[in-house]
Amino acid sequence: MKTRLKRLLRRLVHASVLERIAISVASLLAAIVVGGVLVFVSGAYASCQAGLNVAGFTFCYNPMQVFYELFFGAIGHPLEGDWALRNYNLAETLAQTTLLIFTGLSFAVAFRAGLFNIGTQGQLIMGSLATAVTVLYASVIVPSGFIGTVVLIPLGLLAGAVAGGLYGAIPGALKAYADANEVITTIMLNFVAGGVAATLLAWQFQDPESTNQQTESIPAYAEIPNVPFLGFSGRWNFSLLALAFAIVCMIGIAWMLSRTAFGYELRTSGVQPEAAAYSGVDEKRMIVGAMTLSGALGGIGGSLWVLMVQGEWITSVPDLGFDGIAVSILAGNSPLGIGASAFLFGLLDSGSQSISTATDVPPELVGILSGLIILFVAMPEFFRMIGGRYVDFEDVQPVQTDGGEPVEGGEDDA
Amino acid sequence: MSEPGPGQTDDAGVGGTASASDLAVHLDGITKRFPGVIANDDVDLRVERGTVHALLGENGAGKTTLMNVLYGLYEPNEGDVVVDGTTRSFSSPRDAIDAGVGMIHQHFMLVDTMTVAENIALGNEPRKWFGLAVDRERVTREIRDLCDRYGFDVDPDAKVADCSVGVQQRVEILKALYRGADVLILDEPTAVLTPQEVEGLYDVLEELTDQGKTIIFITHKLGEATHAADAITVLRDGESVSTVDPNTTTRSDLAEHMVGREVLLEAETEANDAGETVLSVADLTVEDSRGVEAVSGIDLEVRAGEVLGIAGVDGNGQAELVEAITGLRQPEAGTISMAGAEITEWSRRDRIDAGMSYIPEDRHTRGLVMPFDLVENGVLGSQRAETFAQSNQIDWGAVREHSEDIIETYDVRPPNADADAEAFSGGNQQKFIVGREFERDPELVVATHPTRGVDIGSTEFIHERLLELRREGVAIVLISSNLDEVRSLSDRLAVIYEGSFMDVTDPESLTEETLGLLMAGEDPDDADEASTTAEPVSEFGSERRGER
Amino acid sequence: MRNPFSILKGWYNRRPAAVLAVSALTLVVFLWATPASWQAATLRLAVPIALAALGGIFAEKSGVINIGIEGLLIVSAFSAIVATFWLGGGESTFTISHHWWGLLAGVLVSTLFALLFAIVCIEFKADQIIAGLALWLIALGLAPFVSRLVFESPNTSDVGTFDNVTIPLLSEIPLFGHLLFDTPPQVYIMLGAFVFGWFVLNHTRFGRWVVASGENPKALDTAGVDVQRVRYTAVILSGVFAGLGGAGFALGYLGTFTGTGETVIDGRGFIAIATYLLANYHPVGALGGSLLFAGLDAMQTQLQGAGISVPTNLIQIIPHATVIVVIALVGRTRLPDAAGDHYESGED
Amino acid sequence: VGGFGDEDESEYQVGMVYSTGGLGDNSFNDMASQGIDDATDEFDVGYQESEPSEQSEFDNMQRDYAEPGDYDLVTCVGYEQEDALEDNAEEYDEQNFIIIDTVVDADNVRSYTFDEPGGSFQVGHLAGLLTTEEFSAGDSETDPDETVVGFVGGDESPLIESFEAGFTAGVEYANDDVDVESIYVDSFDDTSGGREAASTLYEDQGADIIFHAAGGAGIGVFQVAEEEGRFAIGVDADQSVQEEDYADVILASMVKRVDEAVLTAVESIVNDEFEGGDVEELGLEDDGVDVVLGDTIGDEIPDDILDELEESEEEIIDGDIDVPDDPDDV
Ligand SMILES: Nc1ncnc2c1ncn2[C@@H]1O[C@H](COP(=O)(O)OP(=O)(O)OP(=O)(O)O)[C@@H](O)[C@H]1O
Ligand SMILES: Nc1ncnc2c1ncn2[C@@H]1O[C@H](COP(=O)(O)OP(=O)(O)OP(=O)(O)O)[C@@H](O)[C@H]1O
Ligand SMILES: [Mg+2]
Ligand SMILES: [Mg+2]
Repeated sequence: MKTRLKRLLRRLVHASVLERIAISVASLLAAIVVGGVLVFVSGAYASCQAGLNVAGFTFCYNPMQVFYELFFGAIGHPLEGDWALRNYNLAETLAQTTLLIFTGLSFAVAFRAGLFNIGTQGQLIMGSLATAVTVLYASVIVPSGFIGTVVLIPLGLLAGAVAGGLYGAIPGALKAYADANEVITTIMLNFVAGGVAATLLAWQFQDPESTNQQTESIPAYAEIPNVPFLGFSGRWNFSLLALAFAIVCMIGIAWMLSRTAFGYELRTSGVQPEAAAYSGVDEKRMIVGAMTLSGALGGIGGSLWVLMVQGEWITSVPDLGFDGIAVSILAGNSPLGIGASAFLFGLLDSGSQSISTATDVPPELVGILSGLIILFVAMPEFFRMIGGRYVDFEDVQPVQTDGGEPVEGGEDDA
Repeated sequence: MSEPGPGQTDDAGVGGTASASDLAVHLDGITKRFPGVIANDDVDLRVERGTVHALLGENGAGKTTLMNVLYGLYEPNEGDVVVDGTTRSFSSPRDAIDAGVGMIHQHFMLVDTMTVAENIALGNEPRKWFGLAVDRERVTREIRDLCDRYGFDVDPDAKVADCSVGVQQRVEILKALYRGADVLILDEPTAVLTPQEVEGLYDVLEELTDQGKTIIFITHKLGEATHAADAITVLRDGESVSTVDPNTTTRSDLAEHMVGREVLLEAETEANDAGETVLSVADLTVEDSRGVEAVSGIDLEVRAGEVLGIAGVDGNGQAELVEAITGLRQPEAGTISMAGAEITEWSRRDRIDAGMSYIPEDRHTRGLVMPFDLVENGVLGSQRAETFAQSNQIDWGAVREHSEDIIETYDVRPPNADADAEAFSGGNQQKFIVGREFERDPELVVATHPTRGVDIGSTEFIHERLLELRREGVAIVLISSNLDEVRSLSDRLAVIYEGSFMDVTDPESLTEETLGLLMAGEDPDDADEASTTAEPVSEFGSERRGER
Repeated sequence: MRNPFSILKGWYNRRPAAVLAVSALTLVVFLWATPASWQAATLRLAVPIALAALGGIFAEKSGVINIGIEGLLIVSAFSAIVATFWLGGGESTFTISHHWWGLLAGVLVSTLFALLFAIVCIEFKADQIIAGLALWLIALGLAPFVSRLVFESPNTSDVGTFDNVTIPLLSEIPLFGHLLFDTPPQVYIMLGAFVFGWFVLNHTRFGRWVVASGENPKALDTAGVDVQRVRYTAVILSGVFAGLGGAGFALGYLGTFTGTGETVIDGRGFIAIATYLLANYHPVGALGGSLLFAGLDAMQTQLQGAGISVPTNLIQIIPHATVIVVIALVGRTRLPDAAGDHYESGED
Repeated sequence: VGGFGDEDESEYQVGMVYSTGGLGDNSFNDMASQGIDDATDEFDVGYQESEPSEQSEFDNMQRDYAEPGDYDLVTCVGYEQEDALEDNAEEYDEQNFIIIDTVVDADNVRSYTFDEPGGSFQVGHLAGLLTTEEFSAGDSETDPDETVVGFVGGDESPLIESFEAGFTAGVEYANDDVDVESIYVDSFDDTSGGREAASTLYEDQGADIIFHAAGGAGIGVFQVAEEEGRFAIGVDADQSVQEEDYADVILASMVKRVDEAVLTAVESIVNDEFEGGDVEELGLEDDGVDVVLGDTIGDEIPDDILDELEESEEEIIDGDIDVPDDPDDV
């Protein structure tokens, strides 16, 4: 496992930025092609009044229309009349982008430290509940209005970060001190988070007025405010301020990884834990630390979901944590790449709603697409084989300058 | 056995005197290319039936590659493989095995979790119950038969992981014999053995040739080749330089063939006054990762300007001892002090800050972060030092300057700080590590196998630098399995065996033979009484050739 | 820390008779004291976990970590239901032979997906964990996608379940006869698969090769066995076993497939992975672990039925929490040395 | 870019947001779907549907229809949508909404609720009377010695608990000695959860009749009823017709005429008579809830029992029987 991860990381870190971008774009295109074929073929099994007749089959779905809706619907159909930049669909897309930046960063930070944190979802659940509860309780003593906004929002974010961080620290500690495989524990902790959060809710925080399993709504002044003039309509669940915060965090993480001693140690632990230990890093503390940071980022994602989108905590928390894995992997786990990747997945998410209203194609298509994207990103070799015929991808040649020991073969040697 | 010929012959030499039908193996004009490297360049090799044929060459000369071609792991770009007079084209080891070729690799090809019997039968399991199940009884029986025939003492039901290296080697040989191999290739079989185990191996080889098997024996140690082989083929830079008769060839001739120039076989040390005690270890007990006691109650002391050498066969607790000293492993008992302060509980970080440099055994996993470039590797270990990081922010400009200095001073080639560590050859990687650790301004240097896998030129340079530090008053612990190295560089030499020091003495007073006995865990005083004929070390056992 | 399984083995080696007697007695008391419906439910709920775990053992022992086994359960369960539905002419069907064809279809689809996974991992050297996650996500989208085409809902229609197969006489044995010998076919399949899997792993050449391919593929290669072929076969076998598990669960227990959320499979594939890790890749241990988790799962409703008012949400996480606790206590099981690594013959 | 099919040119457009159980549950959502299908047959109406799989998706799906202002009516099916609709009704105050199963107090929302306790009381009465009788139909039979009947709920929400409350009250009304055992599956689509719950109730608790209010999970109840040779009572739709494979175990179904609610709402839009702010309570008296006897075995229920049911129905309508809506008040 260790060598495996090491090799993978080595390969990912190794690939030049250009190659990484090329592979990500190629993966996206490949996923779209496969998805398009799937849509077209499945159109033969759907029932419709009219369709394209080919070879005795009636094909109901037009893949072009589907992808048109998916990508252009998500930004409000810019090619059609009276398009405004600040439209509802784009707001939805950007709201999703904001949240996915955090869950993507959460996965990336752990991954760069050599840890597979599949548990962002659970950390997000805990963070979001903590945010909602903290804000609700604090709003009783904090004055409303502007002061309330200024106090409650940072407080809510802090609560989310702390709760998410603590919940992320659990699998970290289990790995560091009990050698428990984090892939398994984080997956299990996702299930546990859902159950524990729902139980806590029922036990103490349930909104007595509501038939749903949810907390009371947070006061309006605790919702992330809109930027006047510049921002999108206030009744939509999106705030430019939150997006800006996400971008700042993204740049901050990128800076942390490349410029600070902690970031250097984290990256070293990720590619070669033995080398990190050699350089004076306490491996166990690094594992716990990286998982805590990762969990905190997931928790902040949860905070924003409550403070910007949902306005209260409900038991059915959307699958932002799982999508974050896809976001990060597509971005090659690079913090800056996550911005673009999160926007793409934001498009997919909001586009899936356009698909479901504008076409008869099942919106689950989007789930398949993101799975396919990950699958293709996972096999750069596939594109190298195809691309190798046209471009020379191999960027590192062993340097033989003396008769020393031969440089080991590729990273993939057995 | 062939007639002893003149010292050096042309390619037709030793092999050429025998008729073609006597050749067990004939590799004819083999060329094997890898991207950027020609590993074998038109190599000829003729091996007579029933002989031991040594394949001699430096690191990277192409020995292993050539044998991998013979074993069907690689297909040659050019040339023919002739086994038993028939030209073959092997596309996999399966074909080679079927043609009666067996290979014992440099790194054993054994599955640790399986038993000896399962390993030996792997891929050739006999079956019972209409071919459904493996016939384990038959495997066990056949292995017992083989053991009886060749005088091996191997338990077929033991787990390979529990076997000693020597036994594992016999398992590899049995594996080849079980498959009916007539030609056995052994790739550097002595690298992991004690001198005494090496003797045992020679006996096995003799037994095998007596029974008509043919042996090809890869080594880069001159003494072994002259001692055990009936013919020696020297490879250099992928080409076959010559085939010679060991009886009529001197070691220095062979060395010249191998390296292509005259070689100095010993490094020089001069007397030096040792100063204050820098490192002292008392009654240290350390467990390995499996919880087995690897170091038992070791005491040692190193003073400023002194080199303490620790010799021993790999796996006798050196790794754990070093890890305990450098702070990578917590000892079970005992104390470690540095410059008067007890550091047993200190973290690795604190020890680095206190001036402890460490050249790790494994540069690929510890010493360098392979996917990082040399700039980033230059700060490994100093990433929180004042010089490079203020308030935890790394000053990459300063780090780059530092790394480029190391590259220049230590002649790291190519001089490109932006290339990833894994793109450098082993020798250059090692020079960079040595530079980084030496330039830390250390009080104490722990150097583990500092020249392992490094070519002669770089080795000389690293030795020079080490002695320079010693002159500057740095305390040095040198761990090496290269006996020449520890003996020539150390002021005092300790021999470690199963976690304890056998003896700590002046290296000059040790003979090759006593050293070997100590490394094998035997008390040389007892042995001395039995045999009074201790050989002078400088002869490296080459005289014993006559005893065969 | 030592694996509890090996501790048990240690005891067994010293006092076989006593250990056997105690285990038998415990089992008898246990069977006698616990409700019959719970025992039956446990056995049936264990089917997908146990068979997925058996498949996972083969793949991972050969060196390919198949974390996508959850996805295999999903596609096999779903396609088994769809195939059964279609064979019934688009009507819900209760004709038994349709179910058998449905089972076959489920296994085939799962095997195809496993083959795809094998090609991606072995041919194109994809990272196994990421490719496995992708496999899961694709299945998670594909099943409800196709379901909407066929049934206009992410949930399928009901096609009914297998009938119990009762073995005369044997099913009359007190205490466990009705449990083991009056039970739907997928339970027999599960038990048979375990005997088969254990035999293949421990007694056949292929079983030895699988182990060698995961521990030291180079050793296997130099012994003249094609490592890639062993790995392909092992991964495909994992598809067959997972397919039997998913399809058997769907056709023998559920009768429908629910495609919303994490689908009706709901993480059972991941529990399977935890199970074989706990059992240290031993088939018999994995079967035991599967029964344990299935038993905990079935206990939820039992507790409610018994009027014990623990919050449902809390009861539902018992199996998952147990996995965490056990993994933390046992520590990391030793993965096969080469698990997760690519192997290509001829590289040095 | 258009699809291969033709565009919908209907005069009126309705947006349907279903509850998380989704279409194909053969009960609640399918009844609503039935209603809109009936409406398209009768009027020049077209519609779009959204099936959220998570509660958190309601908000967006309602907005998706309300935001463009192209829809004449947005139908919110299920009480889970209450909170989302409360916000959206305020933000989109020009948009007409209806919500089913709960009340949203806004001028542009018409709420439809059903007297679930009353209907459940009726099937409870039926079960309470039958369980102590020797009754067999199809391949199933009651066990007169055991005095237990079961209830399987989807989740422990006030609405589903009101089914349990009414059912329990009805059972006790029939016979004080009969106990009701309840299990909540915590899901409306987990068939296996429904199975396990039913196994526990039939096999361990000795229940011979189970009433389920668990959507798709209820199918598990029917499956076990058939295996065990016991009876079940369906919910929302006439499940002996919808789930005809199990018609031989479904004694009766407690039907909620959701389709009627949707149809009348659309009708009011077409006739330009839509009035928000109202709550329409549909009860036993106007057949908004009703006990529909099983298609196959219903006619085997003895007449004297049916007579007693009719009497209790009268008493409920007249207010002589006060049906509780909280299980704790039974
Ligand atoms: N798989 C490979 N890919 C690329 N180059 C290789 C490969 N295997 C060997 N080489 C190169 O071929 C040359 C010969 O290597 P080989 O392993 O045969 O040397 P050797 O004589 O066995 O050395 P040593 O004494 O270190 O074992 C080296 O330069 C090495 O870098
Ligand atoms: N050398 C052998 N010859 C004949 N039979 C053997 C031999 N070794 C083991 N067996 C038998 O084969 C069976 C399986 O052995 P093995 O120990 O490999 O399996 P296991 O006990 O299931 O595995 P584990 O070692 O993980 O407990 C046992 O019944 C054992 O008695
Ligand atoms: Mg080599
Ligand atoms: Mg070699």
